Amino acid sequence: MSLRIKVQHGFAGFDLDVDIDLPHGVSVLFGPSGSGKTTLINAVAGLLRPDHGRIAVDDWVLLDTTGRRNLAPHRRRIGYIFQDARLFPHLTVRQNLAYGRWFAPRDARVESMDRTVDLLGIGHLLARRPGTLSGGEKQRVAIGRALLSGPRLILADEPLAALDEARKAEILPYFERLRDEVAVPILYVSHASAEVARLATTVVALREGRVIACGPPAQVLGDVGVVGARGAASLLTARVVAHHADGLTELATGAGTLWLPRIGDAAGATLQVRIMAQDVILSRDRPVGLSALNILHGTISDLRLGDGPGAMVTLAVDEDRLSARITRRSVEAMGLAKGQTCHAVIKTVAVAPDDIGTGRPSPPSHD
Amino acid sequence: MSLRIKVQHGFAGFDLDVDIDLPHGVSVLFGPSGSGKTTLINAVAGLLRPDHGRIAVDDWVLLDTTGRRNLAPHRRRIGYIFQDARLFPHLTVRQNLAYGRWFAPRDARVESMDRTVDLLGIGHLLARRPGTLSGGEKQRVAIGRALLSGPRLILADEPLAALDEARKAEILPYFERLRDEVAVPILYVSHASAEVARLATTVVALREGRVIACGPPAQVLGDVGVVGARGAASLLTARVVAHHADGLTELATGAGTLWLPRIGDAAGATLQVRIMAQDVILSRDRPVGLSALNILHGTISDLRLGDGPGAMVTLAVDEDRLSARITRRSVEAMGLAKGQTCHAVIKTVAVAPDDIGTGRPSPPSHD
Amino acid sequence: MGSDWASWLGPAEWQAVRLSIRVSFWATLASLPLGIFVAYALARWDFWGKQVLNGIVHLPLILPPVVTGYLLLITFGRRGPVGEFLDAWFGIVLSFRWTGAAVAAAIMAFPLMVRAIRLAIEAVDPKLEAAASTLGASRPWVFATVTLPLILPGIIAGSILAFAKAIGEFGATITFVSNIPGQTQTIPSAIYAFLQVPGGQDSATRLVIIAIIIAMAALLLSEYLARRVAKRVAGS
Amino acid sequence: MGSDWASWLGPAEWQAVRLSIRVSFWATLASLPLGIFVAYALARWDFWGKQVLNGIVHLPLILPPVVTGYLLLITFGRRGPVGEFLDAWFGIVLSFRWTGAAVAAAIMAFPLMVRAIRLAIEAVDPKLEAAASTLGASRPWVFATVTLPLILPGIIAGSILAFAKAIGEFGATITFVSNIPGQTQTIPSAIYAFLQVPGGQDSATRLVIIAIIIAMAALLLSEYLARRVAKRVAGS
Amino acid sequence: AEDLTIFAAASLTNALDSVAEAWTAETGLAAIVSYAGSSALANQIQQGAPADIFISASVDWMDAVDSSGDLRQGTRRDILGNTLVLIAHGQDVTPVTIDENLDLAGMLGNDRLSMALVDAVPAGIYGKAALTSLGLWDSVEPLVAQSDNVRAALAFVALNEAPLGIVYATDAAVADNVSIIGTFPAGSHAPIIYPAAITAQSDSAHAEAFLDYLASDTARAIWQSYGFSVVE
Ligand SMILES: Nc1ncnc2c1ncn2[C@@H]1O[C@H](COP(=O)(O)OP(=O)(O)OP(=O)(O)O)[C@@H](O)[C@H]1O
Ligand SMILES: Nc1ncnc2c1ncn2[C@@H]1O[C@H](COP(=O)(O)OP(=O)(O)OP(=O)(O)O)[C@@H](O)[C@H]1O
Ligand SMILES: [Mg+2]
Ligand SMILES: [Mg+2]
Repeated sequence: MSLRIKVQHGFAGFDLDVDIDLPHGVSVLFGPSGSGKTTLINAVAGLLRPDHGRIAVDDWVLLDTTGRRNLAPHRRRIGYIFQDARLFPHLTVRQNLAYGRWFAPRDARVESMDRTVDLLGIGHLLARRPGTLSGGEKQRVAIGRALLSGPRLILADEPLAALDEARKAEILPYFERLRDEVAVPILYVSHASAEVARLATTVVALREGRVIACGPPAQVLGDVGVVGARGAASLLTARVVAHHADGLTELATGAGTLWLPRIGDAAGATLQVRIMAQDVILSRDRPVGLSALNILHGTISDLRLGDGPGAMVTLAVDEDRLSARITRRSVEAMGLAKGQTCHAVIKTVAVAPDDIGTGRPSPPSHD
Repeated sequence: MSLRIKVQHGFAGFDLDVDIDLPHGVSVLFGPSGSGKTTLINAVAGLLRPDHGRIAVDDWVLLDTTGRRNLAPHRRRIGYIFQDARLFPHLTVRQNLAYGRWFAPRDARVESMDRTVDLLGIGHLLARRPGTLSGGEKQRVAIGRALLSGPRLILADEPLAALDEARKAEILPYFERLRDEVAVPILYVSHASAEVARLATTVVALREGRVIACGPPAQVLGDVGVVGARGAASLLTARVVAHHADGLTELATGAGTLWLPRIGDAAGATLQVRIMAQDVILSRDRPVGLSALNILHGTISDLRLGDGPGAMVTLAVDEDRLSARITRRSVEAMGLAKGQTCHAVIKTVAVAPDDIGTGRPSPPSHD
Repeated sequence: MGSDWASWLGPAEWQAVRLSIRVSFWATLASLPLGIFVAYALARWDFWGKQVLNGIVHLPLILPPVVTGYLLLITFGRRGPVGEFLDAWFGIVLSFRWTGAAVAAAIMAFPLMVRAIRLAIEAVDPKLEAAASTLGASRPWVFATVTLPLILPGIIAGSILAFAKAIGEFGATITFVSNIPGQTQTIPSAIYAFLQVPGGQDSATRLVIIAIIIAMAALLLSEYLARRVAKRVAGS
Repeated sequence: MGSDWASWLGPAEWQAVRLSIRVSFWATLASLPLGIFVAYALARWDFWGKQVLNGIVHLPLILPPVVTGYLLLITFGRRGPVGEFLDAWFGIVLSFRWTGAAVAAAIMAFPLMVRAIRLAIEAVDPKLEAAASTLGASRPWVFATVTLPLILPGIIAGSILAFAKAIGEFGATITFVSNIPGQTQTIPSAIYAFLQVPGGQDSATRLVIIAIIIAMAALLLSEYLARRVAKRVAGS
Repeated sequence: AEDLTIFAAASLTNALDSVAEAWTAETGLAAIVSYAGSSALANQIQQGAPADIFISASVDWMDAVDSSGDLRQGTRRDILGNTLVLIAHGQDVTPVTIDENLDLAGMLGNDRLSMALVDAVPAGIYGKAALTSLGLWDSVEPLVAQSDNVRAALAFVALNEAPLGIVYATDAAVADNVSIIGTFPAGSHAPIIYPAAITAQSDSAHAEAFLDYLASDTARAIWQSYGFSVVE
């Protein structure tokens, strides 16, 4: 029980009504445009006083409308990365970055300026003022500014939306590090399901101001109603066995060996690997001669036919579930049914670095 | 030869030097944050007067610094979707949308307001002012405003970045329609390679103010140096054969039959289907019993080993190329070599609606 | 107005009140277009002699009102170069007329009006104007449809400053058009006259109160309008 | 100043020039903190009596200067309630001192200063202030580090208006602190005295030119400062 | 205090400056003069202004200061007199006799008669009284343009905005483009008197001496050279 948010707020034509209890780690807010993500985050930041509500980080109550408590934003020690960067136009990039540090208490753990600047690739911008920065440059400075303020809680509203894939891939691990090493709770808005899967300890799906799902990503992301069939994915627990000379890493899962492009973790580490349901091919017999290296096996625990041409087949592999999205035609042709054993073919390269989460904390409890 | 842009411009610490000739259709600008995309688009819009340059749409010269011609922005008849929505705060959403129409010449082809509003899902916002719209709502209104001005040239700077996948999927076909039916040239900035692949007639890759690649998407997107290995994709030409009762569409390609989830085009239509290199599994023998329905065959025309564990294998299928990204280990285990014939396994569901472009105009020439 | 009210002031005083309102209203309204134009030029254009224009606009603030009034007199008076021209060509006579009082008030209030509007123009984001131009609006249209609505609060502020100043203006007015009851005797002239005689304070006080009431009403109206405009922009 | 220059004006006139500069400078500087505070309150807070405060701020504009001067005289004069109090408790005497002239000028210029600063404050995006508060800045810090730098152009504009007005102020000053050479005789009072007698025009003209030069210098300085500030914010 | 501060009606500027200069030359003592409207000065003295001597252009304001107890008893005296004249624009003018038969309204036609404020400023008050006693007031009243001081009234005539004006002889004497075309008979208005007095709060040792000096031969010569008459 760590970040507890209970908020009711009405705008003309829009009602937000949320009551969630988020464990430590990264909670990703997920939902269509206008579903209330920014509104919710603003309430946590103290920039919006909701009609009713209570917001607390552990025992530290930020807001309680019944108890008349409403901590001013500057006492909440948050690092808020705004959807619209909101840099200070009269300060240089360097001064923008240093702004939060001025006000951080002496004992706050503040990131190193140099490292952050390096990571964000904004070293050459330090002397400039924000007026002429490009869209992505602004966003990167905004990320740096929030992270460098030594926050006790990070609010990130689509921080990476304006960035290219390569830059995203560089910055994402940083959030992971904050989550794992620094243990700062993070509330993160994202539209990108890769980001969600990679970072999230908990996923909160919003629609029209209500929570339609809240729980660990394996559960929420497997929910076709939430993410859509194309977004469905499973998370497999895997242990690093060895790194091989040809650049592949061998992992052991309950369903067999998994070969992935080299990953950073040392042998013995336990990981969560996200596998998109649409990347899995099924076969009754063990296929041979394929370029795909990973052939896992399991028992069909669930089989759901969609309205369209698709079907979702879930295999129980050890403790985990592995979903495959295939056509109904294949289900019929292969005669698949619950309880059968089956092989799952997964390409090594289908698993992107994004999809491997490191040292995820103990699975969150869902309230 | 349609949109010709030759621009040189220097900011302190940044030089833009571009000379490209873009055929009709959608030209996608692609490149990391700060590479000069917005700067280039501003020059086309007339909001930035470059140090040197010439910009012309067919014979219509917008700018010629040697000839001292510099058409004022309001005479350029552009629909510019800004990276930062730039809605008029004092006008309602409806008035914002109608703004451009006021100034459109009588003979301009202007989209229907109702249809556009429906498509963008902003009907319930019409009476509001932009001040309190959410990030994605603003962006959608900005798209509508530009499209409704009856432009002869559309400039779109990351128009969909703030939107969720579902909304993106709804709006993308609209740009396609503009490209194909209305035949408005479109200059489109995007970081998302799915968008690029889907929309682009031509892809221009920028880096640090220079063009590092410019050409048809099949060529630029297959270039690992430009898109990175994970972004590599091929485009297959396919003809719709029939729609089947189980929700699948049968297409004929030079390499065999392709089964995809139902698509909208009528039998006989010719399409371009994007297939991500990482979604392709190779097999020397024709595999059986797999859930994957599509098994194409071709001859290995190129085989490149990467620095890491990966390799890129390209098959010649009929006129097209089909790339597969597999591990070096598999290349060795399967003993693949140039000139061999090979089977390619592609899951039906791996091809998203995004990946199917309709009625792409004749392939662009690269200058 | 009830008869009690009306009789609280003598008829000559009522005349001064009516005249003051008329003079201040027209002084404000008539100088507004030029005020907006000059403010725009100073805020957005770079031209030769800009600082000279800026200086001239501020002159009435710097000079003692008597001097401004005197300069007006020798320029716009019947025998002054401009005055003669206006009379000969347009039949416009300013001297000893309420129109002259309005001109004097407008000129005295001009720097205040221009500065307020200029500040507002400088606060408008040029990116919005650029957006309007890409949508096909020419410069004048951009101004009319984007800049002007966005600077409305500044225009309101400038107008109320000008109106208040015009209500209080005295030195330049009396020097330029003297004090003719019913023609050019505004509230401040009347107040001044009362203060010049021993024991005139009471009558002066009555007029002071009237002046305050008029200006406060204008002020409240302006605040109300500005608030409405601001609310519209903020969204509501 | 060369001796030619110095002799162009008599010693009494030089005295008036020096005094005017001193009075205007201090009038502007000393009223700035209160001006910023009042402008902020009017722009951002809602409180009981806000419109009353707003009205009081505008009073000096609405009233004929003579009236303002008279009110100052009976309030802050040596026998006035406030004047007596200030004298008894703090030893501050305003009446018939240059400090009194500065107070009169400051009060006359106050509405102009407040309005300029208020417009600037209203143009500051509250979202930036909110961003600063999330970064740990308390209200006063937000004001000092975000609002204040962003309204600098407005503060400069307000100050130059106030300074120019103070240079030209006459009616209230002469009524409040009289026209004592070396003590309270500012440039406009001196001009007034010269204009009262035949043959005084030449000396008056000289002083008018001096007043214009001083105000223009201040104006140019303010434009330069404002431009620098604006450039910094625009970037590069 | 050594310094002497004199509050004097603005119309005395120059003349009083010359007198003060002469006094300083003779005695070596400084005299500072503050010129403003009599009403402002009177108010200021009533509010404790540091004036030693008050010279008013109006008997009424001196009375006001007297009755509020701000004058030193027994020091008040009338020192100067002035005459009221009718002036016209230009040099080339025909003199008129000012009496009941003067067709002033006819001379004006549609133009204006420039005067100081007829209910507030002394020159205007005297002028109105004179016109009234001559029976001319009713006919010219609608044509009167009033100024807040005599100099401004003079300026209108000098610039030919108004063809005729009523001002003090002292003002008319020196102005360009203006000629005196008649003098108002002494009996048509109350005598124009500049009273002077020492204020109650004065602690100057030289105030009495200066007041006396105002009537000295040197001072008389100066006054007369500026067109004032000296009260015997
Ligand atoms: N007015 C300016 N002065 C100085 N440098 C500028 C100016 N405008 C842009 N730049 C710089 O030029 C480079 C290109 O900017 P541009 O906005 O075109 O990038 P972009 O490709 O659109 O990036 P993004 O994807 O982040 O929006 C950036 O490094 C930016 O900082
Ligand atoms: N002050 C307000 N007044 C009225 N409606 C508002 C206000 N603020 C937000 N809304 C509405 O509330 C809804 C939720 O807004 P919010 O900004 O939280 O959306 P969001 O989930 O962040 O969307 P996006 O992904 O587009 O940023 C939107 O429909 C928005 O228009
Ligand atoms: Mg949002
Ligand atoms: Mg950009």
